[in-house]
Amino acid sequence: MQNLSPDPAVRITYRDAVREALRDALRGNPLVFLMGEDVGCYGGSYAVSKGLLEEFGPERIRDTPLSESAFVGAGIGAALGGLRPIVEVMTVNFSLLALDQIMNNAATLSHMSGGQLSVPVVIRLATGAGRQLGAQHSHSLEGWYAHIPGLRIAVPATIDDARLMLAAALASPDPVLLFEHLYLYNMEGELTPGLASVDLDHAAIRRPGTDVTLVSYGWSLYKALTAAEALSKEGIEAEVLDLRILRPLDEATIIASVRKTRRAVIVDEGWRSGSLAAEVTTRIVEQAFYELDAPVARVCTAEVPVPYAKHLEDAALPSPARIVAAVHSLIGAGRSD
Amino acid sequence: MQNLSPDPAVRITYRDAVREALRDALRGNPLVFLMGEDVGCYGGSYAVSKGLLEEFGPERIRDTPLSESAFVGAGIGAALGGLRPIVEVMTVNFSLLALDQIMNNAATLSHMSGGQLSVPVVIRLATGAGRQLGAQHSHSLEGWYAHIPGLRIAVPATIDDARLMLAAALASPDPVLLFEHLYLYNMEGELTPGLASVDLDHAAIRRPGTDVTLVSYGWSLYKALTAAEALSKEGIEAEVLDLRILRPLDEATIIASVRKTRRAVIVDEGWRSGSLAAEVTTRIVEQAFYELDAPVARVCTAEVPVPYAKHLEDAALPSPARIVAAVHSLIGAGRSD
Amino acid sequence: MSTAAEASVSREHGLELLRAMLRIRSFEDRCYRLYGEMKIRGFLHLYNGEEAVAAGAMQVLEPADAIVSTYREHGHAIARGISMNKVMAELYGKQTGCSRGRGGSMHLFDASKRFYGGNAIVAGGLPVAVGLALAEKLQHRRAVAACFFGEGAVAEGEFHESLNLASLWRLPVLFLCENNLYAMGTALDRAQAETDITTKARAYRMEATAVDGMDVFAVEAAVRGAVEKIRNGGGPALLEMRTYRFRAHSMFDPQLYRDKAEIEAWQKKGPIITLTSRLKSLGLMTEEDYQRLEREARAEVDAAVEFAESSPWEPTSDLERFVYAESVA
Amino acid sequence: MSTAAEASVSREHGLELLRAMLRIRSFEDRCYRLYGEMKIRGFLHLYNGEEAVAAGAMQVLEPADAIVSTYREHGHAIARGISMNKVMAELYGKQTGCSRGRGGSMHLFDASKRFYGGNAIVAGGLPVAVGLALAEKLQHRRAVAACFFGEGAVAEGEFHESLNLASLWRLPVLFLCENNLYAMGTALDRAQAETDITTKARAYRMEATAVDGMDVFAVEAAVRGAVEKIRNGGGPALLEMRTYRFRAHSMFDPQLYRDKAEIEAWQKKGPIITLTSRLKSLGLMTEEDYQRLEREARAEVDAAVEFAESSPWEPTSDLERFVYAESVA
Ligand SMILES: Cc1ncc(C[n+]2csc(CCOP(=O)(O)OP(=O)(O)O)c2C)c(N)n1
Ligand SMILES: Cc1ncc(C[n+]2csc(CCOP(=O)(O)OP(=O)(O)O)c2C)c(N)n1
Ligand SMILES: [Mg+2]
Ligand SMILES: [Mg+2]
Repeated sequence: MQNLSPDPAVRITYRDAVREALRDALRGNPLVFLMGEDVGCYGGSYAVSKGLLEEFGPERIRDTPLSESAFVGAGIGAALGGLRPIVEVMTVNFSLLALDQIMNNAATLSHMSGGQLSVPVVIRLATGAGRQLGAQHSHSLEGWYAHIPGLRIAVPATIDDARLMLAAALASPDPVLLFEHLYLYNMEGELTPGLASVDLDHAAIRRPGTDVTLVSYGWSLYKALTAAEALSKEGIEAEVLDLRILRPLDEATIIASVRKTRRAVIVDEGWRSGSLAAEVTTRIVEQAFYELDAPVARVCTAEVPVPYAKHLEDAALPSPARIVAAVHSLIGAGRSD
Repeated sequence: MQNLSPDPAVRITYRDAVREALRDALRGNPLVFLMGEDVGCYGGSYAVSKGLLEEFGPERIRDTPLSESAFVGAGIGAALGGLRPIVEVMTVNFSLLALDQIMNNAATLSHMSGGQLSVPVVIRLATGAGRQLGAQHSHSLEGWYAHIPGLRIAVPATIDDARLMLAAALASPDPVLLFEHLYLYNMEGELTPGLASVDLDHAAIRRPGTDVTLVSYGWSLYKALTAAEALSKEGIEAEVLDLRILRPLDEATIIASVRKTRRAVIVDEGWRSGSLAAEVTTRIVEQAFYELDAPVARVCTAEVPVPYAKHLEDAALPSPARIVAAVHSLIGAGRSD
Repeated sequence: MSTAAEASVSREHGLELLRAMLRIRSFEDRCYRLYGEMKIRGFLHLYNGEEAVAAGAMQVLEPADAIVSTYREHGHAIARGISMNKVMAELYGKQTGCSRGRGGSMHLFDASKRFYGGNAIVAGGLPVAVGLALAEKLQHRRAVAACFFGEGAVAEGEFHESLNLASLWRLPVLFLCENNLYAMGTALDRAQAETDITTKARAYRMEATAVDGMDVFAVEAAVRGAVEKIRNGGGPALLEMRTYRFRAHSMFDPQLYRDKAEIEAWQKKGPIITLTSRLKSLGLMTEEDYQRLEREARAEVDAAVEFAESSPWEPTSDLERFVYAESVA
Repeated sequence: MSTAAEASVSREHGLELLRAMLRIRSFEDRCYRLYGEMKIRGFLHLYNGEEAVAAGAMQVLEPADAIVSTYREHGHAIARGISMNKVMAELYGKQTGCSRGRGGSMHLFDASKRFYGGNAIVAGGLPVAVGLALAEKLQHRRAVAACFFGEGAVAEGEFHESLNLASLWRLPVLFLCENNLYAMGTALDRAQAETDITTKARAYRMEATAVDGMDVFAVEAAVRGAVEKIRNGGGPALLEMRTYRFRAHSMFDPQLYRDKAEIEAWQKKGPIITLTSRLKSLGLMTEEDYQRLEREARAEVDAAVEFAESSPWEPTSDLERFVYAESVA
C-alpha cells in the first residue's frame, strides 16, 4: 500500500466506499461493466449500486434475469472476449447455482489452455450471517471457495479495502471473488488519507501485539479487535491479523506473527469442520510447530445451518466472548513465562 | 461391524460389490429406487448398474435427462414423500450443478423445520482423478463436501465397504453422500466372510503400527498402505487409518492412534489448501498437541486443475513416494527415541 | 369473475373465500407493524394483493396433497391451515413456532399439513415438488404436489429442468406461477425474452393456462380443473396466476422501479375489494358481514400475537438439535 | 441437398467440403487405433458421422468469430484450422499440443483461432458463448459467437438460462445443436417431453430451424443464413442439426441402447458417402479425386502422429504454471 498525499480524512460508509470504487472503475475504463440481479433499476439489493444506472446507463449497469449460472458464465465469456466484467451475485447463497461455471470454467481455463487464456472477471458477492436471515441466506462460504486453485479470494473488511480492493481485483488477469460481508455495509469509518491503491497479496496487521495472534477476516475482524481490547485490560496484548486475501494465503505474515506471539486463535465465520481456520492452523503447524507455546485454537460458526431466532443465531456465530475464552484456554494451558 | 458366520471368502470387484449392494437394497425394500443419468439402458457410466434395469424395470431403475439440479432435488422431494431414493450423480464433477439442492435443501431441511422433516436420500457419486480425464473430470471434492452440516459423507474404500455401506446409508434418516473412487471400480478383493453390516460412524485401522499414523480414505488408502510396506522395510511401522466417514469425523479413533504413534501424515486427494487433511490436522492439534513428537504433515493434490498428461497428473496426485518422504521428514525432524 | 361462477356461488362459499383472504391480509398488516417494532426480524416478504391465489388454490387442494412454497409464503401457510399462532410464533423466533424458531418468515414448515416450506432460493422448491410427486406416483397414491413460485423463477435453470422432468414422467405436479410482474425490481419484460409464461409450457408439452389471479373464483376454478386432470393421470400442468403485490418486495425496498399510478391502478382490482363489492352487489353479503369477518380475523391475529409474545424461547443449548434426525435407536 | 444448392455448387467448393470432412474422418480413425495402442488416454469421443456439421459451419464462420465447443470437438477444432499436429500432440499429452498437454481430447484450445474449448461439462459452454457475444456487442464488433452442443444439453438449466439471456439481450450467438439422437445411452425421447428442439426456441422468442445435418451443403446454407441475420443485428438463432454418431459414445461404451440396424440405416446417409456420390453423379469429381483427397488426409495424419511422437513432454517442474496468468509485471 502506498501513501500518496496527506489529504484530510474522509468519513464514509462501507457501502458508499464500494459504490465509489465501482464508480471509479466504470469511469476509468470503458471495458468495465457491472451486471447482476437488480443492480440497476432497484439500485442493488443492498443499495450498493444505487445511482449507477443513471450515471452509466443500462448497457454498463446491466440488470440480469434470475439466472446465476448463465450470467456468471457470461461474465467469464465476456472476460475472454476482452471486457472487464464485474458480476454481482447478490449473495454467496445463490452462487451455488453458478458453481459449475466458477469451478469448471473460471478456475480452470487458464491452466487447461496451457496459459493461452485468462479470465479477468471480478465476481462480487455479499456474504455472511448475523441478520437473522435463516439457513439459506446466511452462508459464509468464502473460506470454502478458497479451496479452488485458479481463483483469487478477496475479503475487504476495512473502509480502505472496500474502497480500493475492487481496482486491484480488476487489475488482476485472474478471476477474483470479492466477498462483502452484509453486516459491514452500514459501518462507517475513515479513508486513510492519500491511500491510492491496495494489493491483493498481503495480510495486514490491524493491531500489533505480543502475546497471542488473532487471525481473522471480514466481519470477524471486528470481533477479534473487540476481544483484543478486552484482553488488553487483563494485560494480554493480542496481535490482530486481517487476512484480506484467503487465496492465495499470505503465509509469511501469519507465520511471522505467530513466531513472535507463539500462540494463535483463528476466528472464522465459516462452519468449523473444513473451515479456512483449519487451513490456517495447519499452515502454522507445518511452519512453526516448534515455536508454539500452546495448540492453535479456533473460533468458528457452530456446525448448524444458521437459525433464524436471534439468540440461536448469536450462539452459532463467533463472538468476542468466545475469542477471549479461547485465548484464556491457550494462555492458561501453555503459559511458560 | 459384526461377524456372523464363517462363510468361505468370495472374490469380487469393487464394481460388482456396489452392484450387489444396489441389488440387495432394491430387492429388500420396495421404496428404494435408483435414478440418474444412464443408470438404466446404458448400464451405468461405469457399468455399476448393468443388469439392474432388466431385473427391476424402468420405474425403479430410472434414467434421467441431463438435469442434475432437478433430479437431485427430485431425490430430496421423493425422500420427503416417503421413498428411499438412491440418486446417482454420474461423477462428483457434475454435482456442482446440483449444489444448491444439496446444501440449501438436503442439508438444511431437518434443522430448518425444527426436526419435522428428514431427508433420507442417498446420493452416489464417482470421484477422483488418476485416469487422465483432465481438469473438469478429475475433482476430488468429498473432503470439501464434508464442510456442510446436515450431510453425512461416506467413502467406501474396501470391498467390504463397497458391498455394505450402501445399506447403512439407506438406513440413515439423513442425507448421505457416498463417494466411489473411479480408480477402485476394477479393484478385486475378498469379502470378509460372514460380515453382514458396517456402520457409518467409525474410522477403521487397516494396518496397525506404532511409529506414525497415516490417515487416508478412498484410493489414497492404498497409497498409504503401499507406503507403509516400504517404510516397514526400513523398520518404521506405520498405522494406516481409513477414515471411511468424512462427516462426522471419527475423531476418537484418529486421536487414539496419534496418541500412540505421536506422529501423523494425512493423505488426501483433495487440493491441499482447505483440504480435509487440514481439518484432520487441526483436530489432532486441538486434541493431542502435547503428545506430538513432530508437526503433522500432509500429502495432498497439488494446487492445480488436474492436468491430462500422465506425467503431470501423476506429479499432481499423492503417491506412496511422497508419503514415504513425508514420514521421513517427520521422523528425521522429531525423533526423540 | 365469469357469469357462470357468479351464478353458482353461494353466500357460504363467498364468505368463506373472503374470510380466507381477510385472515391473510390482517395477519400481514400486523406483521408489517411488528417489523417496525422489531418483534419480527430478518427478511419479511408480504403477500398483500395476491391473497386470491392462496385462498383460491387451497380451497381445492386436499390434506393429502403436498405443498411447496417460497419465501413469500405466509398466505399459503395460513390458507393451508397452519394456525396463525404457530406462524406468528415462528416470526417471533419462538419455540412454539411452526419451525421451532429456526426458520423465520421465509421457512415455514408443517409436516402434519404436508407443507414443505418456505424455500428462500428462487426456484429451489420446484425440483423438490417434482420429487414429492414422484413419491405419490411410485407409491400409487393420488395426491398432487402443488408448487408456488414467482414469475422471476421462470428464468432459472431449475424451472426448465423441473418442468421437463415432470412432463416427461407425467408426474402429478401443479406448477402455480404467481406472476406479479416483478422480481424484486426487475420487471418481467426485462427478464424474459418471451413474457407470456404459458408459451413456455409448450416446450415441455405441458398444458398451461393464464388466470386472473385477482379473481378468487377464477383461481379456484382453474385450480380445480387442473387438479382434477392431474389426479386422473393427465400429467402436470402450469397455471400462470396474473397478480400484483401492493407492497414493497421486502421491508428494505424503496420501490424505485415502479410508479405509484401503476400500483394504484392494480389496487382497484384488489382481490378483497372486488370480491367484497361483488358479493354485496349479488346480495350475498352485507357490510355488517364484512365487518364481522374483519373483526374475527383481527381477533385471531391479536390472539396469535399474544401467543407468540408469551411463548418460550428454544433453549440455546438446543442449538445443534435437528441438524441430524433424532432417530429412536 | 436441395436442387438450388446442387445447381450452384462448383467442383472446387465441393472438393473443399469433402476434403474438410475426410481430414476429420482420417484423423479420428487414427485416434481410434492410437487409443487401442494406449498412445491416447482419458476419454475419447469421436465425431464419426457428424463431420458435415463442423465442415459446413466452419465454411461460414470467419476468423474473428468465436467458437465454443464440447468434449466431442476434434471435428470442430480441425475444421476451424487448428493444425492436426497441435491437436494430435495434445491427444498425446505433449508440450506442443494445442493446450500444452494439459487439456487432452476434451479440452482443445487455440486462442489465435478464437477456439475457446473443449468443454467437458454438458451445456457448460453455453453461458460462456453468451458472454463472448456480449463482448462483441459491447465493443461494437461484428463477430458472432458460435456454440456447439449436443441435444443432451437441451435438458440442462444452462441451456434455458443461456437462450433466454441471448435472446433478451439480442446477442450475436449462433446455437448449434448437434442432435445425434443420443446422450450417451439416453435416446432423446427418454430425455425430453418435447423432442422437437426447434419448438423450444419459441419460449425464448428465438428463431430456430431444423437442418439435415448429414448434408454438408444444407448445413452450410443454414449457417450462412443464420450468421448473416445475426451479424446484421437480428439477434441470436438456433439451428438443430439432425445427425448421428456412427461410433460409440466414447471408448468405453458397449452400445447396449441401440441396435445395429439403426446404425446401418444411418450409415447409408453418411455425410461423406452421400457427398462423394453426389459430386460424382454431378460430374464434378472422379474416383481418382476422391482417392487423392483421402491420401492427402492420411498423409497429414501420418505427419501429425510423427510430430506428436517426436514432441517433448512438458517438464514436470512446470506443473503449477498457468494456474494463474503469467503477467508481465
Ligand atoms: C437463486 C436466488 N437468486 C436471487 C435471490 C434473491 N431474490 C429473492 S426474491 C427475488 C425476486 C423473485 O421474484 P419472483 O420469483 O417473481 O417472486 P416474487 O418475489 O415476485 O413473489 C430475488 C431476486 C434468491 N432468493 N434466490
Ligand atoms: C453436466 C454433465 N453431466 C453429465 C456428463 C456426462 N456425459 C458426458 S457426455 C454425455 C452425453 C451428452 O450428450 P449430448 O449432449 O447429446 O452430446 P453427444 O455426446 O451426443 O455429442 C454425458 C451424460 C457431463 N459431461 N456433464
Ligand atoms: Mg414476481
Ligand atoms: Mg447427443
